[in-house]
Amino acid sequence: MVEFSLWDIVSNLLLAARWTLVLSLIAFVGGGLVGLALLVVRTTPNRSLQQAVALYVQLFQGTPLLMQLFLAYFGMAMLGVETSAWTAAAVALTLYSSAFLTEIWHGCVKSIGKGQWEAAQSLALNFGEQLRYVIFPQAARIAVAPTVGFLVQVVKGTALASVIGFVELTKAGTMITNATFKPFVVYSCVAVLYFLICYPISLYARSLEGKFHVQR
Amino acid sequence: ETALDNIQKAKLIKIAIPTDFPPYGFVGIDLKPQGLDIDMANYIATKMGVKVELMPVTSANRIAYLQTKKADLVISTLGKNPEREKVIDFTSAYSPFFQAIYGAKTLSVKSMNDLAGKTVAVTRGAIEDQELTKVAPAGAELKRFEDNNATVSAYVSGQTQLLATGASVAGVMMQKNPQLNAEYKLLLKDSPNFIGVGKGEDALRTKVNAIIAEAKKSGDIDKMAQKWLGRPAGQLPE
Amino acid sequence: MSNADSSTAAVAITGLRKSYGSNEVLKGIDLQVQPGEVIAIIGKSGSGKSTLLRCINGLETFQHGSLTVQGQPLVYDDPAAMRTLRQQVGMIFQSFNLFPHLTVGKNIQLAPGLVKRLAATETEATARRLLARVGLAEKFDAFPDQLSGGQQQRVAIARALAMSPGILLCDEITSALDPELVGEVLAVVESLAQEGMTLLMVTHEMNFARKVSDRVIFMHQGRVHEQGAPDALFSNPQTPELRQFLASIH
Amino acid sequence: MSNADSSTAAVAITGLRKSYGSNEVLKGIDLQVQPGEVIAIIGKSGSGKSTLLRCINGLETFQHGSLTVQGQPLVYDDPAAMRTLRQQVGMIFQSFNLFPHLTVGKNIQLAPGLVKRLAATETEATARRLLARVGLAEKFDAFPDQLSGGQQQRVAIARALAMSPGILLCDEITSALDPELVGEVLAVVESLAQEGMTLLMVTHEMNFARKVSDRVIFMHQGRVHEQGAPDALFSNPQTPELRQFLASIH
Amino acid sequence: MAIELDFVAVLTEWPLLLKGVAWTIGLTAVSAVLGVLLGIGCAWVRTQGPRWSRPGVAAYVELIRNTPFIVQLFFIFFGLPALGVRLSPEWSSVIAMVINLGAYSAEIVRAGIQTTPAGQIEAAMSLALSRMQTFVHVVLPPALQRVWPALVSQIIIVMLGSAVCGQISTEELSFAANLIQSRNFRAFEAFIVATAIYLLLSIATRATLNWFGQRFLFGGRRG
Ligand SMILES: Nc1ncnc2c1ncn2[C@@H]1O[C@H](COP(=O)(O)OP(=O)(O)OP(=O)(O)O)[C@@H](O)[C@H]1O
Ligand SMILES: Nc1ncnc2c1ncn2[C@@H]1O[C@H](COP(=O)(O)OP(=O)(O)OP(=O)(O)O)[C@@H](O)[C@H]1O
Ligand SMILES: [Mg+2]
Ligand SMILES: [Mg+2]
Repeated sequence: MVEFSLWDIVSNLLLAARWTLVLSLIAFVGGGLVGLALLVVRTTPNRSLQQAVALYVQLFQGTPLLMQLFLAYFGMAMLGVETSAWTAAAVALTLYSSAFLTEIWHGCVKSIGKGQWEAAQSLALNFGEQLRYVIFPQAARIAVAPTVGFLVQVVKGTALASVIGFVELTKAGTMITNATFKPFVVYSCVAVLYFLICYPISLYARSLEGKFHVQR
Repeated sequence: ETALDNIQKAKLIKIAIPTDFPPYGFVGIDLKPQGLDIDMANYIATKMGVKVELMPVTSANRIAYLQTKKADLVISTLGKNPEREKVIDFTSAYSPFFQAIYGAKTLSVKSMNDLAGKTVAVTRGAIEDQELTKVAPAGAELKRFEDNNATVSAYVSGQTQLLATGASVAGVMMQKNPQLNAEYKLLLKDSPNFIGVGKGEDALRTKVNAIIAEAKKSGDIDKMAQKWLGRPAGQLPE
Repeated sequence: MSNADSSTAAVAITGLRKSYGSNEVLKGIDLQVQPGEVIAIIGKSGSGKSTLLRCINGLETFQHGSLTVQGQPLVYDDPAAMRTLRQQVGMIFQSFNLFPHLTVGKNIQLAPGLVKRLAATETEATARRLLARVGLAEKFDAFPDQLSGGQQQRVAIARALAMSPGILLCDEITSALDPELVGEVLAVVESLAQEGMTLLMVTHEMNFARKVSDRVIFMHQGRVHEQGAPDALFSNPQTPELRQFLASIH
Repeated sequence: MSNADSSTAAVAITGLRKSYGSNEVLKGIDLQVQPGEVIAIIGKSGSGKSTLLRCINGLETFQHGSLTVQGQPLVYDDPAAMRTLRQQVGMIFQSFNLFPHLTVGKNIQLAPGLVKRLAATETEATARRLLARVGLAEKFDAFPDQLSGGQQQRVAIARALAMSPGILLCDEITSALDPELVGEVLAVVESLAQEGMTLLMVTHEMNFARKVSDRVIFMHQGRVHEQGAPDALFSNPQTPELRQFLASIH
Repeated sequence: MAIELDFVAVLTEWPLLLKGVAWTIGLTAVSAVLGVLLGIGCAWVRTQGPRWSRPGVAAYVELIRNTPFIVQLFFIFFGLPALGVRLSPEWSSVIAMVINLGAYSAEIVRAGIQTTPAGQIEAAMSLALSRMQTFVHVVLPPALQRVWPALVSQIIIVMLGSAVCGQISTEELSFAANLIQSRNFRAFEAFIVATAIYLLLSIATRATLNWFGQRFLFGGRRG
């Protein structure tokens, strides 16, 4: 059997942390794009489309990410769609983050006064232009802080990708625990690494929040 | 199209292997899987003349990999039983394996009945879980964990009094944790390992069976057992 | 439905009825506005003044009657037609509604650039000219929140004018302003009236209405209750409702 | 520091100085208030009127001087002593500050129940009596946001009275009210004055001050600049500052 | 590839599922109550508690909010025994959930407290209420009312997060689903059923908590 030094543990975890970062990036970019599309749909005056998006949000916020990952990985294969772990993780994490991001951004859009919409309308801008030039730029300013804050949730969410075979930070931790029989040390290291990734993001989000409040 | 056709066309075979089950499958300092099952996977791929893609799985999800064709073969300390044969097919056995119950020397466990009132860590969905569920007395408390990592960790960290797992895993565990003073208590089941193939993939099964038969004859199977288990494979069922 | 002189009228409204749910807010409005006419709309709170203005540029949909603007009937379902309509009808709001993330200049340039697809140099020239006209030439690069309320409202007027609308709707554009700032905004509106802009304005400034408008419309409970030349209407109201309304104001 | 008649005075203030950072807001206040006296405090915005009141019931700490209330000096560091003090000094605020999550009745009952540990039946009886007294008997179960401003302010008065304070401080309690609601609140205060409550009130209602108060204090730049009986003070101001202040009001 | 879904095979195991649902609800209920109380306590410390204790609470909140729940759970269950603290899977799950929810609700409640108008506190003080009475009777109820929707969402997130507690053998809903699928290999059916139950649970939880807050926390009426 092999012996792990503390450095072996840490360096392996660091290597695995790369995947945590890559997964987070995928989730965030995918979730952002889909979330934006859903946001547009949700802002249109069409009732049934709005409700469809609300249902989507309800569905993916109302079920565990763990289950979503599992169903994306094995369930899609059941339906005959060949999925790699990467595809499944990307799909599940995208669905999950897009639901949350749409919700966050929708709140920001709603906080823009009705007067702004009406002013844009009465200047003959069409719906797309109203969103693009008047509403979204203003909503974006409020949205930056909570969006960055949500990034922390995404990073932590990737821990669950271990159930579909991803050797990211958490899974690496479990595997090393099994080889070393030192759970306390290993999970402490895992926790510290997550903290090192997430805390700066949290701080940044908070400082953005502060800046925004000063501006107003 | 059969799985075998696909393998030969792609020149690639996808094999599910364990990473939580020393010495059959575990990780080294480079986090690369190694062990008897990994060697077996590589051996089969070589004999078939194709490349191999190893997919780490857990006891709980390895069948799903086969069912959804994410893996062509499962070489993951897979024991055979009638329930499993309903959903997947098995080749002949390739390595010996027996599951047992382990616990501290100070704990008196002479028969299955002594399990009453004790906590046992076991991996959810593994052969030992099914076996234990059948034979354990009513008062025994089975704690079922997601994968073998968690099961062993639970026992080592003292969360349970007893551990039900493969003999080899337990051997490594006891060697690494002399302070636990653990010993072999009861045999659960002697269940050699088989290779799982998808239901109805007879071409592939025949092909793998041929490779195993060949390896038994040539002594390669015994060599692998010697390398990882410290003894020859012995008589294995077809 | 169309009507004899509605093709020459700037705005022609016939039998317009509008409800919010079961609450009928406009109960049959008939109104013809000639090009260059300046109309002041007065009336109690809740009488439907804002709703009427908002119907004219299509911010609200109505259920019955017809409304044509410069000869074109309103078609809500046709975004292109609505867009054409709104290019002809500018609107200024009580709460200014400037875009806070854009500079004053960009506020004014936005719509001409997007809707009329004019070049940036051209829209900038227009913006500077209009800002000068409302007395804010030096505020081109300021942001709205750096301006006083009166200045913001003047920017809003410039922004509406940048689309060169034939008709301008003003909804109580001075009531959110501190009293000392009202004058500067009214001065701009007065100059527009003198230049022949078709104006419909809801206002509580009776003196201003008297001085500037060609016709005063008194609305009461969703109807045009009384109308006429300002001097006649203010000095000799015909209905008890208008008398009471004027009394409550003075 | 204590002073000859501070033991009999309701409030005795000597040499009180208070700064926010480097900004000295109260620059040495001397003031004796006799039991039953009704004092009106007037002065320009920023002259320190609110700060003085807030010092008296310990909402602000001051740096120099002494302040005794019914013979007891203020000790900020002793929460128990502060609570005893505040039971004797009620305060009513410009913005009412009713507790929005409690009914009117519960607003009034809260402090007697918690602080004086009176039984619920007793506090309820008191609450109903006081509500009746401010003319709101039927509002016992209403929530604050269901009341008009004048009604809310009367509830605030009832809430303060429920602690049976010896002294009542009122800080511009009518200035957040619509003009037509001011009267009902002032009527309640007047009745309190007539019943012999010791009152210190900051007010901009000069007529009311003249009618109700025994003494008027004019504050200017953190000092008691002039004081005296209301008639004398208003009709014959001694200092140019007070003259100017009174002129700016009328 | 056509695999026939057989939900009957899963639903016949309903006693297991029922037990799982019961555990999930139980874990959530206990940790919601204790977690929110812990959060209120921490929010109190951070806004008006003794200064020396604030950094400790801040560290706790940040540590929990910036590490995954599953790692916290593993740490408590597998890691703490190395320090001689041995907790059953169920206790470990409850404690992990309470600690997790506590940190989040501390931030949420604090936000609510900080938007309390100064006048409310001054009014309470001038009525001779003590600091603690002011906090409990004047500051907290409206603050909770303001942040209740956020708090409810967080409780639901924690409930859904409890799905990973099955990995340390707590027999909650996802454990039940896993156990069923490891017996009959009907993985998809089991997970689809579990997912549907989770969805129903979150909808029901939100409705219940909204009603509860309205009825018992905010003076029995809409804000
Ligand atoms: N979006 C809406 N939904 C429902 N009812 C509305 C809406 N907007 C206005 N109303 C109602 O329509 C009626 C007329 O409102 P409108 O704003 O046109 O009055 P107004 O004459 O402009 O009053 P004010 O002088 O207060 O601005 C009012 O009774 C109002 O309550
Ligand atoms: N919390 C505070 N921090 C710093 N400065 C303050 C604070 N509160 C009041 N001040 C300053 O203290 C001075 C006196 O304020 P105070 O509120 O007592 O005046 P006032 O006479 O009550 O005025 P008003 O009639 O406007 O209520 C002002 O210059 C004010 O800016
Ligand atoms: Mg209006
Ligand atoms: Mg004041």
